[in-house]
Amino acid sequence: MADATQAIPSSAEPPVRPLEIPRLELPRAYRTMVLARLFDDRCLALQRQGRIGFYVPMGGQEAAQVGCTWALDPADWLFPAYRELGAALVRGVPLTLLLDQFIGNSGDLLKGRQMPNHYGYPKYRIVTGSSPVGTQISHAVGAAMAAKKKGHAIVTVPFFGDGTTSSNDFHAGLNFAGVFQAPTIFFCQNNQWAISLPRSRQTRSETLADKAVAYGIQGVVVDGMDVHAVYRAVKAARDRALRGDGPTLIEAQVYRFGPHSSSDDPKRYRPEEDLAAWKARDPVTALQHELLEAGLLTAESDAALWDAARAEIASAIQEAEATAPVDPLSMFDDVLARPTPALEAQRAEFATWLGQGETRT
Amino acid sequence: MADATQAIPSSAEPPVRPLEIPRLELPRAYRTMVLARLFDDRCLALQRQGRIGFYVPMGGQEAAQVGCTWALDPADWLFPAYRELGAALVRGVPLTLLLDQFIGNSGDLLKGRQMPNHYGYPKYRIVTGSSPVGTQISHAVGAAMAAKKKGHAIVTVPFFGDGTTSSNDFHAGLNFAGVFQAPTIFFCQNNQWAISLPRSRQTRSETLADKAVAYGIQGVVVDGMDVHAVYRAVKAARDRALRGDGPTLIEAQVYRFGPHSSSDDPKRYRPEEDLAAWKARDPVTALQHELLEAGLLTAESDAALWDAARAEIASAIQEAEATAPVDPLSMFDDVLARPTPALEAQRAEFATWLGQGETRT
Amino acid sequence: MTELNLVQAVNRALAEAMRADPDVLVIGEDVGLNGGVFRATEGLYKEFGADRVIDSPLSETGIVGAAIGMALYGLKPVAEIQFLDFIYPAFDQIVSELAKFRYRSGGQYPCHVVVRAPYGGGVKGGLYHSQSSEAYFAHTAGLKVAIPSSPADAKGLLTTAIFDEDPVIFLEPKRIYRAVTGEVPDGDHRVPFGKANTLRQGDDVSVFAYGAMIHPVLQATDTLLAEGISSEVVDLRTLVPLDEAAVCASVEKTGRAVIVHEAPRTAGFGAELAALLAEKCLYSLKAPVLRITGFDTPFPYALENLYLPTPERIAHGIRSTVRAG
Amino acid sequence: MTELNLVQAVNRALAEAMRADPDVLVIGEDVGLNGGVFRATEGLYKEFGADRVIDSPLSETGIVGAAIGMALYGLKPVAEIQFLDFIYPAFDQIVSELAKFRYRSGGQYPCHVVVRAPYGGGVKGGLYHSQSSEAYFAHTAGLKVAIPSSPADAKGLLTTAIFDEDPVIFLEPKRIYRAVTGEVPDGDHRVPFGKANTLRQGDDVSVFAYGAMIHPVLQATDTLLAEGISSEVVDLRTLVPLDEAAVCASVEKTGRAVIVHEAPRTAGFGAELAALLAEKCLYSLKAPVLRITGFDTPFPYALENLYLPTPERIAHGIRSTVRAG
Ligand SMILES: Cc1ncc(C[n+]2csc(CCOP(=O)(O)OP(=O)(O)O)c2C)c(N)n1
Ligand SMILES: Cc1ncc(C[n+]2csc(CCOP(=O)(O)OP(=O)(O)O)c2C)c(N)n1
Ligand SMILES: [Mg+2]
Ligand SMILES: [Mg+2]
Repeated sequence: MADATQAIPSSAEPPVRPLEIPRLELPRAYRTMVLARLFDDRCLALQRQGRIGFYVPMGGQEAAQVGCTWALDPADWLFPAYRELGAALVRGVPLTLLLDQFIGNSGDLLKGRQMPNHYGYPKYRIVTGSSPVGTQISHAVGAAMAAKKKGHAIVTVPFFGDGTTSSNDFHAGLNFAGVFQAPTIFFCQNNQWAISLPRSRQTRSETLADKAVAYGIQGVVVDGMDVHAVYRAVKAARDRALRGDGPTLIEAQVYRFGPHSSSDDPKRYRPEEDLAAWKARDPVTALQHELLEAGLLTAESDAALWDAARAEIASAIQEAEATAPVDPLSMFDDVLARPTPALEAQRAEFATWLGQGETRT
Repeated sequence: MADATQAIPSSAEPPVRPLEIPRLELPRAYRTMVLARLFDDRCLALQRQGRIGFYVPMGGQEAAQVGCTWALDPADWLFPAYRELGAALVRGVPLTLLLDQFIGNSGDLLKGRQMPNHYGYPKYRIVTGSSPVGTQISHAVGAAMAAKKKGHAIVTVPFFGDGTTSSNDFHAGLNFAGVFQAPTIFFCQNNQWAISLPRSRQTRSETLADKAVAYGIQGVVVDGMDVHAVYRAVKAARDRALRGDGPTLIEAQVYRFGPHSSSDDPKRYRPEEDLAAWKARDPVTALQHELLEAGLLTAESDAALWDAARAEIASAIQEAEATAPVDPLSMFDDVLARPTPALEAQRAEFATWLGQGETRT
Repeated sequence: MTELNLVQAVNRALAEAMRADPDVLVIGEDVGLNGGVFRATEGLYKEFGADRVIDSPLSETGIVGAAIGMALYGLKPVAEIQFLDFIYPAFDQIVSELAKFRYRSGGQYPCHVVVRAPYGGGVKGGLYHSQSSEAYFAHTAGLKVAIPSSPADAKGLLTTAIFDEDPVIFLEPKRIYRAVTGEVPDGDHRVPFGKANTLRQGDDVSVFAYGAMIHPVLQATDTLLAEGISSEVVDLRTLVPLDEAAVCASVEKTGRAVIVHEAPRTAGFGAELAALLAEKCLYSLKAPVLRITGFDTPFPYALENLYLPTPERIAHGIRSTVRAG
Repeated sequence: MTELNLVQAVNRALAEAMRADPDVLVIGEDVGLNGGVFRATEGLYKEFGADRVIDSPLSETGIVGAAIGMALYGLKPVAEIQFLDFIYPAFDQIVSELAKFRYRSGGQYPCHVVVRAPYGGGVKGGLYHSQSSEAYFAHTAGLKVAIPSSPADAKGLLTTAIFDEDPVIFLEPKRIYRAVTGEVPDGDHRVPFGKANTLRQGDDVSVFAYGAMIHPVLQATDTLLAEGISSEVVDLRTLVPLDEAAVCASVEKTGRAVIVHEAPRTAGFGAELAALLAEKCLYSLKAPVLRITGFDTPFPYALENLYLPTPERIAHGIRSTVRAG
């Protein structure tokens, strides 16, 4: 796992204001947010069309994810939940590879084992997530302890939602991080909902960042619709962690624009007004306006950027949908490094049965 | 479970200072602390002599436990960990019944099923504990939610140690209590050690009471060597809970004078000086001096009180040790209300086998 | 009688139990306004309010722990775990507490909680929305384990569970939540625990299954009938208590046994059934006992239809068992 | 060769592995200065320091979760769970994460953690310091399960576990931590996984066991030899991978099988062994397979010596099996 790609191109520009996104990187960050927005919308549509089986959209959380990951080093390890498309795109994961995973075809490095959104790749320092919420939090802490022990100057970053602050691993992970001063940045995207449960009913603490007190670590609330604010908070937390000053819990306040997942209908529980109020602060639009005003973008270059993103997405879909399905017998691989005698026999028997060509459902 | 005993005799004295232990109750509270001290020492000795199999001493925590339980109503439900002898004595659990449990004889209402210290009795509103730490915390919250729903004006009180603040159920229980405003008093006896792990290595939070912030509930630190301070804190928390103002986390700062359990050797990890410093603040001695000074006790009445307690203990031991062992076939009872066919068959087969009179180990 | 699908039958059982007894309540994630992610609690929030249809924070530890506390205090909580795959944060509460309260207290503290969870594959759920972990619970002394295969049994077994005295793990085969409909008795319908349901009488082979697998089994055995193979199909309904008498009686008649479940084979509940036969019915067995099960792998996503026993794979297994001896 | 007891052998395996490989570390409650409540980690803190002998806060969730993270980052953590009974707070991490990392990532993220835990009865530990829950782990695809019965195997299997590529649940029979001593090879001693150990050759009956139960089994079979009953005693050593070949070969030879374990019978690991025989060796079986096990109850305190299979109960069972057919 030594081949991290340089997903964030290093900038020639000297870091004058070390806690700000370098000006020349802003258009690329914006482009990543646009790509996330478009690709996310498209994937939900693919699910509606039955072309992928399930999807967890992230609309509304672009600035939080891109701002956070932009502030990190490519060598830092990410432990996503399932909604972190923005982080993956910053790291440079190809759209086709993501789609291969969503489809579960033979191009999927996960070999069709997981539901969509649960991808991860050593090359991009993104650890494959599971569905049970929160478990990645203590993994991130363990990895940070290991990195520290090995003398590697990296941080680990678990992503999770407001609901997940109630999980066992939130408690265990933050407590271990405090005790062992693990270089971990706990990045909580408070999108105000855990499926149908509003933030106010999840916990009575005033903010989620307040929970840091319980572990003697730093807690920070940040406007997650503002890519700059997020970048600054993460950058500062990273510096602090690497100075040996311990972990940070960052609460990025955002809003989930879409349903919890393709299986969810937010109309059953969510007031329309709330959504409208937050949509008025759409993070993609906000950065668009800023860049237009700052002259880093023109109406024309912006339109071209959106078109190019759309084209990139279309071609990735075409490619992924043309990729062969996964090999049936691959189902038996990777349980252990070598199969047990029992599994070996099951595989052999199944192979024979498949070979018999009987009707299969 | 409607037969709670009136373990704390109601006092004729009007409650002039509602948050103080009524003056006339103090000698009884002191007597309970003395009984706890003597009985606890004696039980550890019985373990050393092989007369009971295991023991968890509570020396040093008398004021915390007696002060807390004294401030409660007999109808309030206690959820002990395993070290709460003081609470049991306030509730009036007979020494013989406790010893029956420690021995696991036919007088044990738990039928010899549990290790010593894990007793509990509906009559005394003490719920049988288990060994895994922390699990009783969320039980207490659920019971409090139930009592509230039924309109009963009671509180529930889980007891637990400093180490147990790291458990899953601490997190879940306090969070639920905050969200549902359960009338629960979380009584944490911070005795500075979780077996060999000192409080400072358990968590980096400044105090354990600080952890209340994470759940939006009240957190209170109290000197657990001072029975008055503990009483006041618990009384205030109880009033608050019953007013509907929510749960409280109380951190009673105490010190474990003995080993963690009869299996533990604190010399391996504990600095002698710490112990000596805390022993100088022995809660039993402190209350003794106070009562002598206040004229509520004389040297003679005190000596008589200690002697009477010793005699009570001696006779209870004699009685419990004379009680018949538990019936072998009782092992098969109470798994479910009625045994499964499988267990029924196992029981029958075993009964036959026992009846054969073959040598048994 | 009303024609309902399985999840509607679950909903009916809950609603009727809550109407009958004010101590019955529901607690879980998204069970309130949202009516549960599978709509099992649809309408209950409106009818019974937030005090009896409790939307909990995201903690299975807390859900089961609090439910236990409620039960100790005399309520009859029905805890919903959103997917069985998410029950593990509550495993300590279930195994250490729920299963052992009655025993460890010498019968002083019975602890009656129903833990409901949708389970099993066939919904494109991958590793974490498909598991069948009934064996863990069946191996845990102090728990009952019930699994319906039809809407009528869903209502009848769940009603029995809610008014039982013991903790019950109630597993709902989500693959057939909507796919299977049937007539469901109105009113207080209870199906007793520990009584298997013989769905087909047969002479050549006994097929034991439960939950969603009943349906491919029936497809397979109906097909085989045309080939002249007569299968006895026994739906176990509850794994604990197990209707050992029915299992043995059937094999004593047919002399052959095939066991079908979705869970991985090794140490799955099928092993217990096969062991029972090897212990109690050995001399009746004319052919090796066959387990047709999920493979010894985590549950896969893209290939779930190959992982799950199909009517064809089941028919193949039954056929070879009948031919074997 | 050095004469050691079982817990010393565990200690030796840890110390030598830590000397051999700087990536090996130990994490758990009281493993540091205190040397572990059973002294399995005695001396390690002094030799290797707080960075490699990590005293953790009281959270099994955190211990296993952090160990997984360390393993992902390339370390070889050995997590100690103080008693197997306290593993359930880590069950989610073990079942959902540890067991499934390799599979769910398509092999990209192997996850090699050893989880050690003292287990089993016979130490007056009652419900929560006595459990044998190996079946839960054996049923969980993606885990290996190893259980030594002697000091030599303790060192040899643990060393293999530490340098394996897969997650291993390593269960140490605490009842014989000190009660059993034996010669232990010095240096890098490894016992391969998946190879059972035939401790006694015999003709009349095969007895399968593991861990502490090996000792009452040997007492029983040695007694029976005087009665003219010749038992083959097979120590499974690892439940996953299981040496199916050895199990079947033995029963093909003797025609009879007795299985002994401490865990409750229903859906215990003995069921898997009996099922294997009912599937693969049916025609060799002359007598019903017998399971001699703990009963289907939680583990009792005062009566543990009646709960646990004794040499007498085992001998009685073997005798009746041999007489049966
Ligand atoms: C242990 C566990 N319980 C329940 C679920 C079902 N579930 C999936 S996502 C979710 C809500 C998560 O909310 P939050 O942490 O706020 O993240 P978000 O989805 O809003 O990003 C729930 C309850 C789960 N995945 N894991
Ligand atoms: C889940 C769990 N893990 C480990 C243990 C072993 N153990 C018993 S008591 C104890 C320390 C508890 O410390 P604390 O909460 O401070 O309570 P104290 O014993 O000091 O009163 C430990 C680790 C346990 N009982 N339960
Ligand atoms: Mg959320
Ligand atoms: Mg303590």
